[in-house]
Amino acid sequence: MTPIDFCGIELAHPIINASGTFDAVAARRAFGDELLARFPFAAFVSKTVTLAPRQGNPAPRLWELPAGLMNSIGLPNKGLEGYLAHDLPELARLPVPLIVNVMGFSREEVTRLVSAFAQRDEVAALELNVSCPNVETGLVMGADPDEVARLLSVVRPLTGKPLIVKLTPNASDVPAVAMAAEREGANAVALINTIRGMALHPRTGAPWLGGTTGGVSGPAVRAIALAQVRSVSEAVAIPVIGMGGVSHGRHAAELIAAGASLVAVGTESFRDPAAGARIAAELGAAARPPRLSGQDILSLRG
Amino acid sequence: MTPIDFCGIELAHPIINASGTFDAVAARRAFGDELLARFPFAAFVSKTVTLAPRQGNPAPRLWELPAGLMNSIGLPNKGLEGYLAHDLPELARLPVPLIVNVMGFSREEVTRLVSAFAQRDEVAALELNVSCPNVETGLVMGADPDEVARLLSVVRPLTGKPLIVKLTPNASDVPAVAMAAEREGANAVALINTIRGMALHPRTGAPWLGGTTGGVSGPAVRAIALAQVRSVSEAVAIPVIGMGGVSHGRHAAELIAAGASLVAVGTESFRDPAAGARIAAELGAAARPPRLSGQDILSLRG
Amino acid sequence: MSVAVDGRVQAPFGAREARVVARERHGAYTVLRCADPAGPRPQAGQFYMLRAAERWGGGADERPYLPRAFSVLRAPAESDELLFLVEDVGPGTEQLCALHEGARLAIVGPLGVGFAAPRDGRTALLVGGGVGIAPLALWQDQLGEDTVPLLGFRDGDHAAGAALLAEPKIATDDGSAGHRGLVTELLVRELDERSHVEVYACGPPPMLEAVRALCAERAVPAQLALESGMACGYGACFGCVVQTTGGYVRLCVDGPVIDAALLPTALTPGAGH
Amino acid sequence: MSVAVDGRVQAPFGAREARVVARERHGAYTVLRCADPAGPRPQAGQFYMLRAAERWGGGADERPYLPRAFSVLRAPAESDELLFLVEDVGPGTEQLCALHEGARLAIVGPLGVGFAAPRDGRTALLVGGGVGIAPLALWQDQLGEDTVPLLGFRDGDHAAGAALLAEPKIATDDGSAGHRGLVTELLVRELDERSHVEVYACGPPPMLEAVRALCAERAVPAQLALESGMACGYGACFGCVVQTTGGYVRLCVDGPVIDAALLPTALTPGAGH
Ligand SMILES: Cc1cc2nc3c(=O)[nH]c(=O)nc-3n(C[C@H](O)[C@H](O)[C@H](O)COP(=O)(O)OP(=O)(O)OC[C@H]3O[C@@H](n4cnc5c(N)ncnc54)[C@H](O)[C@@H]3O)c2cc1C
Ligand SMILES: Cc1cc2nc3c(=O)[nH]c(=O)nc-3n(C[C@H](O)[C@H](O)[C@H](O)COP(=O)(O)OP(=O)(O)OC[C@H]3O[C@@H](n4cnc5c(N)ncnc54)[C@H](O)[C@@H]3O)c2cc1C
Ligand SMILES: Cc1cc2nc3c(=O)[nH]c(=O)nc-3n(C[C@H](O)[C@H](O)[C@H](O)COP(=O)(O)O)c2cc1C
Ligand SMILES: Cc1cc2nc3c(=O)[nH]c(=O)nc-3n(C[C@H](O)[C@H](O)[C@H](O)COP(=O)(O)O)c2cc1C
Ligand code: FES
Ligand code: FES
Repeated sequence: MTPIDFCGIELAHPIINASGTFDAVAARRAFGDELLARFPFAAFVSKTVTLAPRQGNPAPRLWELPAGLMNSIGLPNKGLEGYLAHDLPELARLPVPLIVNVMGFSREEVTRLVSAFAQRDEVAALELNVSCPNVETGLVMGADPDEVARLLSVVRPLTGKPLIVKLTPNASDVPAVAMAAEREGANAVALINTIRGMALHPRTGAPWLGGTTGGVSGPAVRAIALAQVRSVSEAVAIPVIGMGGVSHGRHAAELIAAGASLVAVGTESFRDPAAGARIAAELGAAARPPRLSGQDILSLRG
Repeated sequence: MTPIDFCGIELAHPIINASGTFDAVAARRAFGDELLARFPFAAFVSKTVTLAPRQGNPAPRLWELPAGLMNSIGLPNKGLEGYLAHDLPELARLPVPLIVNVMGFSREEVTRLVSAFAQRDEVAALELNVSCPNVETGLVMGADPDEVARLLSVVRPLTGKPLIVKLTPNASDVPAVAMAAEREGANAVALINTIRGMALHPRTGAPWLGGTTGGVSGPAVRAIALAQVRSVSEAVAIPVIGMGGVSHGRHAAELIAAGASLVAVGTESFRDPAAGARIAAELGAAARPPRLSGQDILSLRG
Repeated sequence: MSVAVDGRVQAPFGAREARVVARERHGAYTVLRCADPAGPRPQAGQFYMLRAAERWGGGADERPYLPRAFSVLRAPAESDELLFLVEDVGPGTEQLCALHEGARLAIVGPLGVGFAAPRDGRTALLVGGGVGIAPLALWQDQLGEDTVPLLGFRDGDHAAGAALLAEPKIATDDGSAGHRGLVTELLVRELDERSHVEVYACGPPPMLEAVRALCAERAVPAQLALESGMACGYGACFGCVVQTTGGYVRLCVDGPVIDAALLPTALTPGAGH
Repeated sequence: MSVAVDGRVQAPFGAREARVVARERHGAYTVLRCADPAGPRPQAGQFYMLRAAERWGGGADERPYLPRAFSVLRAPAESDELLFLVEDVGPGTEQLCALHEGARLAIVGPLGVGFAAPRDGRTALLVGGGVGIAPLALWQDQLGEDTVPLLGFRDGDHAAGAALLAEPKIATDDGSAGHRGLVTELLVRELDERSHVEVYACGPPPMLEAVRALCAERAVPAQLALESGMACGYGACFGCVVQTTGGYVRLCVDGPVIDAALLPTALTPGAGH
């Protein structure tokens, strides 16, 4: 595939990982140098980093769904200091550009997180997670255009690096949130994050997940993701990173046809660590569905 | 199972059909009197009736998903006059109470629809569809608490019959919409309706569905439905009709454990017309998960 | 066997179990021979919704999920057997074609309205394309008297299906069997020779549209067995609509056999073939 | 065979194909003998993520979807074979137990950290409960010298699995084989008799917790092979965490074998057994 330009970053192909679904450091321990030699993604997006370290939610954190997965991981991470000290140096050695995904529980926290990475040459771009359904504020902030606009107006001036806003699907009007982000200077938007769900213990009837509710991902959400990517792509001019249930190059081609510039692979990597490379190859091979014609797009409006 | 009381209506068991997923008149033609002898639901909910007749969306109207279905039927129906003249007399002969689901494109339309059924003895209750994702206003109205409150304040005085508000899942804050409905006198809420989705033609890449986007249903949405039923049940005191991906009595038991009083079966009836009866039997047999304890519920709050 | 006013054989209510008693390959096609002790004998042109009773799913794109519609190929009067002709075109038919003897199916049917007898003693011309020959085989069995089957196939491998009907005239795109060309060319010949005929056709939309246009042009009565994507098969979902002169009708309850005179076109969108 | 610093055998990157060359029943258990030409020889206690390469899914509640974790039961040094011991407890294991010879699997592994050699020449006591005997069989093969297997089972049908280890002492809940009672009762006896031992245990959480408490009380070193629900098996999802004195660790990369001294409890929530 010919290299592509994403916000000034050159990528070998349009397939990247979805934040929180691939830990390159742990994978290196499991698979050794072969991971680097055959790195499956054109860019690496790290798991959400928060200001303070987080243990994450109590176990159990996983529940399998029909053609999908529900998780309540709860954003465990070493916190900003731990990330800078331990993870960043290792991730900087990856053969692909690094995108750091951050989340703050207040605009002040996000400000400190963005500032900390603003001058880091190891970091190609920042992704703002305003959408994690496992954390109260994520849900609220990402569902409200004004909240997102206020956040960006504060952090946009702090860095020249591309800012990607990761949107939540648990909102009445996702395109409105995307437009607010674009208006306030976001360079791209990414969607969909997981959809809020729940499971009960088969025997006790109490909530199964330690976090009570969880986020649904995988093929079960693919059609929902495609609809949201489509409507957001029509609402904004900035690039869109599409994700949600991609398990084959065909699905990536569909998201691209719906307006996505890049496609992220998440849950499918759990079935095959090298899924990203396979999907990129399938995408290259696929006769891609043409981008939707003007007429099709008009038929969507009003 | 011992009969249950739903808003003053006595039902043989808690399983009813989801609106638009069972046509008792057509089923009678296909299965004859055996349908009436073995009627699978404790109450019959008719497909959404609109003021004017509707052809519905162009074909294709269906797309199969992983463990699910996406439809863009577009509410075809004979319109109020046609329903009163042709369908109501036939449905009145069913062996179970009749719930009529109506949808208007303006408060005036809803007013006329509700008034038309207000005095009809054949009708046990009315369900207001403010949530059909295939029709613009449905989406908008059901996603906004104030819209729903205004609607109810207008139609509540028109009838003494139980009013059920069918909520849309495509909203940032579904419990807020449910609370608005309760405040303005709704007797019950029903959820979830289908989730907005989309599919592309495998060869052309153009939207597959004649309606461009569609609504996702079936097991793929089960966990999402359970979470919404749970959060709505905690927000309101009125009965909740839970639905979404129920294909076994176990799933009905889970919705009841999450706070539902009745459970509606939709897409599963397409796999087996008698699914409702099987699910009711399984539910009766099932050792139901106990209702969640106060502690579990507290653990959800804040 | 109960026949409802509109001439359809009604189905027992609910999905019931049927067992695969034999699986036969006919070139590109698979014939599933099933035992359906609890069901009535269907009318030619009616169909059943089928799915494997166990592990229906897990194929390409994590499908199938819904049951699939199949015309009855054959329903021997003196037995409880139903034969279905299946072409592997996707995850559902792939799984059905892979079923072994003894496998359990969940079936609903017979569904829909079948073929009506030829008007005023006309000769029945049975025009089939590909897997569309299925309902014509049963119709030939039920009509008994002289019928003229005209069957079109892609190639020789598919033409193997022609053996399922008696005394067929065959056309193949590649000429590997019978006339090289379209089955509609065989139909033109017949219509040139015979006048007092009624056409019964089933096959891919383009073929059916050609048949419709031809019969309209020559004022020959025709009954077309159409296809459209179906979820339920008994009128519950409103998903299978086709456009008629009287507006949309649900193919599963008002069809699948429709009088050609009522169809502006036989090109049904999304039928999948 | 490449061994990484922390003593784990690393896995080839990506899911690869392995074929089922034989399926054997041992009472309630199924042993899948697979050919894995592309993989290294694993260490006892390591595990693999397995799924059927075709039609993984379509079972109860439309599952399975994710791969499933399985310890290696046996990995003959001179061959490319991997043996897995599978107990049917749900849709995934049900499908795996039904696989026929020649079926293709998609596998990732070996994963995680296996057992470490006994400290200063201690005798290895292998304490297994139910399907938890699997990693102990390979450990017995690899240790070679004297080991003492103590195996507990529900009943005689499950006790058939005991034959997979050499010279085991057996306990069954219903007394249908060996000692009537818990395997931990056999462990108490051994600990009363021997002092210079190290315990290697795998089994249901309550058994592991009893073993942990017992060894803590007697200051006997113990390595426990734990279970928890896993989605990925290589550290990607953070779903498989268990609580240690040092906080949560991902069992798939920091385990599944964990030194008992690091565990406040071996009762892992949602392990499923
Ligand atoms: C009344 C009737 C009678 C029939 N009789 C027969 C018969 O006798 N023999 C026979 O072999 N077939 C028959 N068919 C056709 C048969 O039902 C289809 O071939 C079958 O449903 C295909 O299912 P599949 O899973 O194998 O392939 P699918 O991929 O599900 O369907 C094949 C076509 O459907 C479309 N499609 C692709 N993906 C999807 C999706 N996700 N959701 C919806 N549509 C999709 C595409 O156009 C594709 O070409 C009949 C159909 C009808 C309506
Ligand atoms: C490191 C490791 C090694 C293992 N080694 C072996 C081995 O050698 N042999 C062996 O037989 N097993 C082994 N297991 C256990 C095996 O992985 C499980 O039995 C298997 O995953 C069960 O899958 P299933 O689909 O059959 O049943 P499931 O129903 O998926 O799982 C069974 C349990 O999971 C829970 N559960 C039920 N529904 C769900 C759901 N929807 N989502 C999530 N959890 C659910 C319940 O507690 C249920 O009892 C091992 C597990 C681990 C972690
Ligand atoms: C186990 C798991 C952990 C996740 N963690 C994060 C996270 O830390 N930050 C984030 O922005 N998204 C997170 N996500 C969401 C994914 O990035 C992605 O948006 C979602 O899974 C949809 O893609 P998929 O269907 O391909 O998995 C997580 C998803 C899963 C399944
Ligand atoms: C084909 C189809 C048609 C539907 N039509 C209607 C409708 O007319 N009115 C309505 O309120 N809901 C309609 N629904 C939504 C269902 O009532 C139900 O809310 C949804 O399908 C979720 O339940 P399920 O997963 O059991 O199908 C329809 C759903 C399907 C699949
Ligand atoms: S297939 Fe459902 S109405 Fe025809
Ligand atoms: S199973 Fe995914 S991190 Fe352990």
